[in-house]
Amino acid sequence: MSFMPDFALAAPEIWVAAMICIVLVADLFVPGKNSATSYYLTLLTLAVAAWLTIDAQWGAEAMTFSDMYIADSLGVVLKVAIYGLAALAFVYSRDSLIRNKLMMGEFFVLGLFAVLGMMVLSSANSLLTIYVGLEMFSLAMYALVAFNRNSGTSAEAALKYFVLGALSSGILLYGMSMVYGGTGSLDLGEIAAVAAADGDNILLLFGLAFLIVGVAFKFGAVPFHMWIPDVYQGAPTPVTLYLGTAPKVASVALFMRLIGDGLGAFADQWQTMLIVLVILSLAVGNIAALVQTNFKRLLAYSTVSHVGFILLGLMAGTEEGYAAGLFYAVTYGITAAGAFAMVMLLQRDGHEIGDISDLRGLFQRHGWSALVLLLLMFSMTGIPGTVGFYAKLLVIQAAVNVGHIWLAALAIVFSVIGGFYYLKVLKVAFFDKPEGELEMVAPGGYRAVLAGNGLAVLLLGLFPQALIAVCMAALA
Amino acid sequence: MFADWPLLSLLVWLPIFGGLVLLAIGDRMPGIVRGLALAVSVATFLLSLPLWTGFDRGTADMQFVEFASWIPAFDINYYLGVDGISMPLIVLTTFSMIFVVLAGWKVITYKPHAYMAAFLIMEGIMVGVFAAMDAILFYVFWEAMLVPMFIIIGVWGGPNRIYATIKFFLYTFLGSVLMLVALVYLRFQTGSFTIADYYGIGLPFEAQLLIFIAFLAAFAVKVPMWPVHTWLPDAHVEAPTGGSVILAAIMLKVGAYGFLRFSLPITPEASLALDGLMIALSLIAIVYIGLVAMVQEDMKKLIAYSSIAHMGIVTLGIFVVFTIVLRDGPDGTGALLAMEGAMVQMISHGFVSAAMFLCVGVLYDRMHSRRIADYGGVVHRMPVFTGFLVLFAMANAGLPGTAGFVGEFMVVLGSFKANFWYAFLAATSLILAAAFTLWMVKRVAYGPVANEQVAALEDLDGREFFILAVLAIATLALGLYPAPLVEVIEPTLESLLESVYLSVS
Amino acid sequence: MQLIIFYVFAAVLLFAGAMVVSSRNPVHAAMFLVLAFFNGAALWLLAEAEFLGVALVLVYVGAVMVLFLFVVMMLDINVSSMRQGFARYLPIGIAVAAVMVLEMILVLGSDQINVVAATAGGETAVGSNIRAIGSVLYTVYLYPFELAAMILLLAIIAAILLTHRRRGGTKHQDPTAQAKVRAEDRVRLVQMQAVQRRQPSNNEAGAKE
Amino acid sequence: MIELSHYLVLGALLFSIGVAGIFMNRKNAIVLLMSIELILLSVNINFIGFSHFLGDLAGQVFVFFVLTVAAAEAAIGLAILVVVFRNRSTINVGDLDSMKG
Amino acid sequence: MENYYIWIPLAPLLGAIIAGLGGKWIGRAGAHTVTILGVAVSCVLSLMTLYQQYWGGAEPYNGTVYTWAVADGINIEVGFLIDRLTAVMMSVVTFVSLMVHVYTIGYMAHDEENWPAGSRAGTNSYQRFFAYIALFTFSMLMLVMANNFMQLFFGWEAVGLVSYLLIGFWSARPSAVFANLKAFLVNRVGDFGFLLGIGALLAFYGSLDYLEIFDAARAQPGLTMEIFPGVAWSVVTVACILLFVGAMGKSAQAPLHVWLPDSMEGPTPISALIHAATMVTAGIFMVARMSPLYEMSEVALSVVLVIGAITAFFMGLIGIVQNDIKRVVAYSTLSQLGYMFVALGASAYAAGVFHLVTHAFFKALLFLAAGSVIIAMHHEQDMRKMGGLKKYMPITYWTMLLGSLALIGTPFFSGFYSKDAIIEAVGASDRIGSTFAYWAVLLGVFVTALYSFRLFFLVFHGKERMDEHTRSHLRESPLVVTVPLILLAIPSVLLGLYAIEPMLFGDFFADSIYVDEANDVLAVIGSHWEGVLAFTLHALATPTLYFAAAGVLVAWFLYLKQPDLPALIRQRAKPVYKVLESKYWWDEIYQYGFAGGGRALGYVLWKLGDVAIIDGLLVNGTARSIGRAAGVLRRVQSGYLYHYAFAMIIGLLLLLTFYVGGLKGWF
Repeated sequence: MSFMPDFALAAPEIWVAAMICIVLVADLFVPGKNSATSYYLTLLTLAVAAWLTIDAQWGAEAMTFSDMYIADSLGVVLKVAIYGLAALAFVYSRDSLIRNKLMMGEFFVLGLFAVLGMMVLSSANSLLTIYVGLEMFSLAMYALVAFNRNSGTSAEAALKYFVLGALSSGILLYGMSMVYGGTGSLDLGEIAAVAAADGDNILLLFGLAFLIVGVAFKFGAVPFHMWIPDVYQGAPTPVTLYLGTAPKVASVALFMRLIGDGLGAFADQWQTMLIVLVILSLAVGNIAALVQTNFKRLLAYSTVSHVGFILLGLMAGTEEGYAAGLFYAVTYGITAAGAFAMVMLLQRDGHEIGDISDLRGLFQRHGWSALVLLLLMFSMTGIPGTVGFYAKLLVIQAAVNVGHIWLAALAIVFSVIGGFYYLKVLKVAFFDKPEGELEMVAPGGYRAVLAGNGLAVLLLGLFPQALIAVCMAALA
Repeated sequence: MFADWPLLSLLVWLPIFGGLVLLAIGDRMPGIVRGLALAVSVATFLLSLPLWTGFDRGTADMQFVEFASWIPAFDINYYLGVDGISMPLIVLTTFSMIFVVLAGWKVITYKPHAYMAAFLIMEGIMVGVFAAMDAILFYVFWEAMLVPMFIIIGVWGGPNRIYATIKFFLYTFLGSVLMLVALVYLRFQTGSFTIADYYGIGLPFEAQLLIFIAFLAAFAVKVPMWPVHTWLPDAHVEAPTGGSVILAAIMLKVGAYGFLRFSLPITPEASLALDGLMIALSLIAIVYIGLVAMVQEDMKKLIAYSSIAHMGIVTLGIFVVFTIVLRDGPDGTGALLAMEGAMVQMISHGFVSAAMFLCVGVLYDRMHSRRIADYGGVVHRMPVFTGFLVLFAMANAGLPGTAGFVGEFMVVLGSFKANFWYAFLAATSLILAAAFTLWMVKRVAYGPVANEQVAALEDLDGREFFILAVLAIATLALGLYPAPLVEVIEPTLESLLESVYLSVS
Repeated sequence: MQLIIFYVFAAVLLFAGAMVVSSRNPVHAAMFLVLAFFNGAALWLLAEAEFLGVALVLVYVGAVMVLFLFVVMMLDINVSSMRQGFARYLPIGIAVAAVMVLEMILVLGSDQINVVAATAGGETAVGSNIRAIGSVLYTVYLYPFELAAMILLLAIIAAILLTHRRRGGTKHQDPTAQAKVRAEDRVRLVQMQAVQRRQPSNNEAGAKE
Repeated sequence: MIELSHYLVLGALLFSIGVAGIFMNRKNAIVLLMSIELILLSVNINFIGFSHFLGDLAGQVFVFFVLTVAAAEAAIGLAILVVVFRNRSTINVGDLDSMKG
Repeated sequence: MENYYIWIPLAPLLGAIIAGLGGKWIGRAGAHTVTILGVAVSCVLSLMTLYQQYWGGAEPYNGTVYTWAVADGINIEVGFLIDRLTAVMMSVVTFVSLMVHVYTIGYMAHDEENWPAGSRAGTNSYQRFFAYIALFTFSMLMLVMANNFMQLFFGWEAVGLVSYLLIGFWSARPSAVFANLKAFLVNRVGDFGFLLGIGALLAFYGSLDYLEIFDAARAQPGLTMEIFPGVAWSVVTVACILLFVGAMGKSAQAPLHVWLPDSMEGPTPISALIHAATMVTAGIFMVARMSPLYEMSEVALSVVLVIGAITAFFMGLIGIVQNDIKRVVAYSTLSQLGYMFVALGASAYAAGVFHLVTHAFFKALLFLAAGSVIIAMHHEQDMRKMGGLKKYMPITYWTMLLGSLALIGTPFFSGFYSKDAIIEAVGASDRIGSTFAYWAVLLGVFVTALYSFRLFFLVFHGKERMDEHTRSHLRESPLVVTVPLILLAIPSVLLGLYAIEPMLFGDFFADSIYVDEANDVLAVIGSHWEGVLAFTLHALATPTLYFAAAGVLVAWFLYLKQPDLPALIRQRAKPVYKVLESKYWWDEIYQYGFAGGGRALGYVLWKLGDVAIIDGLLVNGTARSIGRAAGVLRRVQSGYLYHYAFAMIIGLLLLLTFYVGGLKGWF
């Protein structure tokens, strides 16, 4: 019995782990303004990781590290999406960090830690790796939320996030212990085998409820969403941007590995649980968003409602549903990144955009960015022509195909309510008269990225085939 | 020479592309922007003419078909084509757009490039709605329509525009999302997103009923049918003239078009089961809304209400057919007549209501008021304008010889076949439409000059004269010789009726 | 006999746990937590998890709890102002907790659970517990082990990042900066003209350096 | 004879105490961290219990990792607490409500 | 040969288009020249058609001009049905129209005085007026020449449109623009019925073509329909009554008569042309045209008869108390139209049409003469301010006298023959309601004579009651006014004498009017026919003539002999007078009942239905409740960590309960 693992298969993780150390050291010893070295090294890390991932793992179906690590297409899609969204987050963050004198190499180090955690999660094939990956990602995020040490709200948000996160980890762990007890194994493949063979396994079923809570918390599904608004609002905007995008994909990864792969045989049970979460998320997310005045908080609640949609797709429990959820998470990440980036793009009277009303007069002052905002908001609403529409379409289709027509209809009605607050944002940006100073503080490169982001939302909305095909191939 | 051109694609993408170019130009050169917008709209209109001339009037099949794979993962295709129902509506769209551009020529000074771009993009989208043969493609265009309109009303609208535009958006959005669920369900049942594949699949009755209701939610709001009509008066009142024209001339038609394209052929049994409800709603629209229109104090609101009432005639014409075909079979006269009447009414309403809104726009540009009470004796200052106004008012009241008469006549005659009372209530439109339209004309145009502002009015300039004159010619031409139009739509509706009959009998 | 020992330790453990969450003074709470850990370790020994029992005491009581106490002491907390409004929500809180306990015990206390035990093999008998763990930790569990190392690194970085503050008033040397210094930075050659003329340009601006 | 369910019920009780400690605590935030430690302890008891009765080592290894991670978690948690205290001069949970709605 | 038919309507249309659109460029003379030319061409061709149809022995023509549309297998065409009935109507229409055109040159010569200063609408009003009346001629011709219902309805509404435009011609006058709206709307009520009638015919006979419908109706005489469930009604009856509703609107029969007196707000040539001679007779024409259908329905004919009789008598009564010269003539028109319908109702279609023709001439004459007076009086229309005009306006005086004599039915005048024939026919009819109708028309004769000569005496005889300024300018109207008067006076006097025999008792209408054997009252009268003279002498033995003579005498006594008496009577018979003066309160009923009621209802539906219930309760209400829910959620998100944790635990508990409950079978 040889324990020599196939390291080449896990090259992306090894590369990122190594690069974390290098960035850490480089930040200390390589001179340069505003941690430029760390910044570019980080982007390089992600780019190379993407290449490594695709090269080594696309189409593969292999396991290593005593079957604790699985390399497959799903993992590739998840990871590449995570790299992309993380890279987007870093690119958007840089300028804001510099402006707010927060630019430190640790930001990128912690960011890469989170990426590594999410990667581990994406390739996990054991309860243990899931737990370790999840914790690595969570701990990094806790630290990032508290990144602005001089901000009380930031610290408060971090504390809330931390305590609730730790609670949810505890609950998840409790569930894992039950699953372990029920199957006698930590290996997801074996768990799946036991689950398939023993449909009445009480411990397994009992643990399931706890696992769902843990997963739901990471997603931010109601009623495990309470941290989301406060954390989104309190965290520094670059962190919010990061937190609001890639982790959604990671959550899908968590779900896919733990629930989808591991406990797919209990789909009947967890479907019902998820339906409850879906309905609550859609209702609470959309309705609570209506009365928000803070833009980031509004996006937070909107996230909750989108989580409802992602879970709706996953709830279907079919390949199609998983693909829909994955597609939704990825495209939502792209859209949300742009939306948060708007916050960092603009300043009113010398302050970062806080309230929605700070956007007034945007169309008149900065027409193109208003158009980008329009695309982003309509994408979130799910208006055709933007990618958000296909995300919803796929999810709805998955739900309908497993017979949950009413749930699909309900979801879509709630999305109309959701439309109202997106429109409110657009109303302020387009129709209200400008007052005071609304200036665009971000440099040209930033604007170009943001414009590209908006364009991506549009182009993916017109030609979604490639991305859909990739998502479907990942699940095939 | 046009035979092998991808005409429909051109009609969709030329204006959209033009709009994007306008956006790129920005607001530095308003003159060029306007000229370009006009050029694009005229070019689009000219390109739509081969649709009419090259249309094979002998068949109900789709023509000018274009097909390309779009999202093969879900069999969603870029699939365009026209038949007798959609072709006239497309031509109407491209035709109307010229006037929209002209109507906004002078009065729009705030970001004219964006204004024109929004309308051009809108045009492409609307053509897409009518030409789409793939359900998702249709839905994409259908919803995308909201976006430019939202901006148009919200940015260039009147003082209460925000309430109006958000109401408009949410109302119609709520209506149409349910349609999406229905479409997805249909895909689930048939494995295809091609609309034609949904025809005659014999769904169980309960499923049909739900699908019908989902479609109804979408189409009834757009039409709009009572009681989901209240967005329209608000939207119309606040929209700039061009917006009102497009709303009235085209956007209301997509609802009725949807009934013909989706509800009837896909869910014939449910349509049959609920036709009583639909007829009742249509008749309520005619009578109730007619009465409400009478007491409006705002010209645009009045015309908006009148649009609702007129669309009631359209929906009546569509849904009255079941009673007839069930009793007399598909060859029984009256059913096709009513349906054709509905179709003709759509086109004629496109001319007439557009013209009415343009007339109000002419006055509004001068006086900045839409209140009827602010006017009086306009004829003494603007006799030429008043001439047009009276003509269009008469057309709105359904005077024979004008476009407004044809469809109404056919629908009333057809519905008599179904039931005396349908025709009776529908025919009250004759009285009510005359009452509210002419009463408005009386208060606005006639009597002594009401005040100083009216006394300072100037008659039409060349641009306005041109717009109204062309519409007047169109109105009269359709009224005096509707045969070409009827010829185009008849085969399609005939085959539709045939299939509906086969499903319900 | 074992059962009695189990019950004793379990009882103390639960009592300690309850005291942790309910005691007014955080120092007391920490102490009760230590007690709880000791009892937990004892129970683990009962279950033949010797290594972990020892590790729990060493790692937790030795390191983590000290850290807790350190922070408790460091943060000067006004104990008396706490605990307001506690009683108001107590009943509902207890009710919820009770329901949860009830449900969990309904499942876990049932007989069916023991079925799992019946299927168990006897692998732990081979060698000592420490040896067994040691033999798999670097082989089978290499991957999570390395990741755990990364997590610890992460914790270090994060903790330092968050708590370490550069004080404004402190004086310190920067050896790197000292080593990199060049002559041009330190010595400025000033050209003086023979005849002075008022010329408020570059030179004056430069002189402020 | 100690049975599996003994461990499990003990774990359940301890878990509940820990959870209750979090949602009923309106005072010192540091106790929240301690409650979390209790929860983790309860999970560990479960694992050990299962490991013992299954005769499988994996559960113990899992506990090993939980302990490791919990230590890291405690470190970060305390660090955050310190930051909170520096900014707000309090770690009273009831005072930390600057964001709501 | 038929090729020229198209030019009959087209010539006036071209004139109208040129004068209407090019009025600014061709000027006044150009406008009236071109329109008169058009109508003249039309008139000549119409007379030619009449000649060919009657004397030339031409076959009736039924042909298509163009196909309007083919929908659902129904051919909807624009086409002409030209037979003797049509030819007569065409001739009358074009002739009167021609006279009115000529007369208008004089009447509208100083039209600019009727417009407020600076009104641009007044600048080309002269040309526009000519365009309108030419357009009217076109519309009326389209109406009478139609061979199908679509075209009939087109003409039907088109004349309504022109009437609307012309009544409100002086658009600065609030009364005028009120009257034209009223006229249009009341007509629309009629058209509403008319359209439904067409619908009934199409629905059951599958065609819009006259002859096809007649054939189909004859083929299935017993066809029934259910309007109310369980009650089978004859289709023909329903259709005929509905069509008659249209006729009531257009021909101003009670209770849809209210618009006609008000229409006198229009310039007088319009009153003569549209509201006396032609448009208002469209209803009569239509019923005559549809005689094959009406003959199949006793009920419908009875309705026609009774309505006509009511109008004939009661509208005449109102005429007695009117002081506006044109309104008196207008009420007289109403009454005479009632006579015509009585004739139709009695199946004496020919008599109705005959009266139509004679009435067209003498009523146009009366209106134009009245207009002549009005010109002389500087647009003063109140008869109480006239008197003794005889010596100033001899031609007007004499022509008016001839017209009045024709109207009251003086022997040897045309009105005598047509009216007497009607009275005789009703007397001979045994249709339900005929007795009532007989007495109504008989008494109507007295009433007619009374108001006609009241007008005559008040205007031309007695004291001169106008002010000095007006008196000083009184003079006879110019030739363009008086020549048409004279030309119209000729047929007013002579036509009856020559036409009664062929029209009523000969085969003049041949196949164009169908009368069932059993209903043919004219044939009954005709069986005693021994020539015009004998007919005239026979009249001496009937009460009719004496009623008319009595009317004239009473008028003479009251208004010339004892001019103070009317005031006394007015005081004594105050209630009766009040009823008449208020015109039976029909206007009020419509204005406050229907129009006001409709508006009130509309207002309620708007404010309560749309604004309060749909928008307020449903739309905004939903939004509000969602907003309220959002408020609740907002409070739940309290900011407190323990609440958040509590929510999570509740969530966990929920899922747990769900699971444990499932396990233990709680649900």
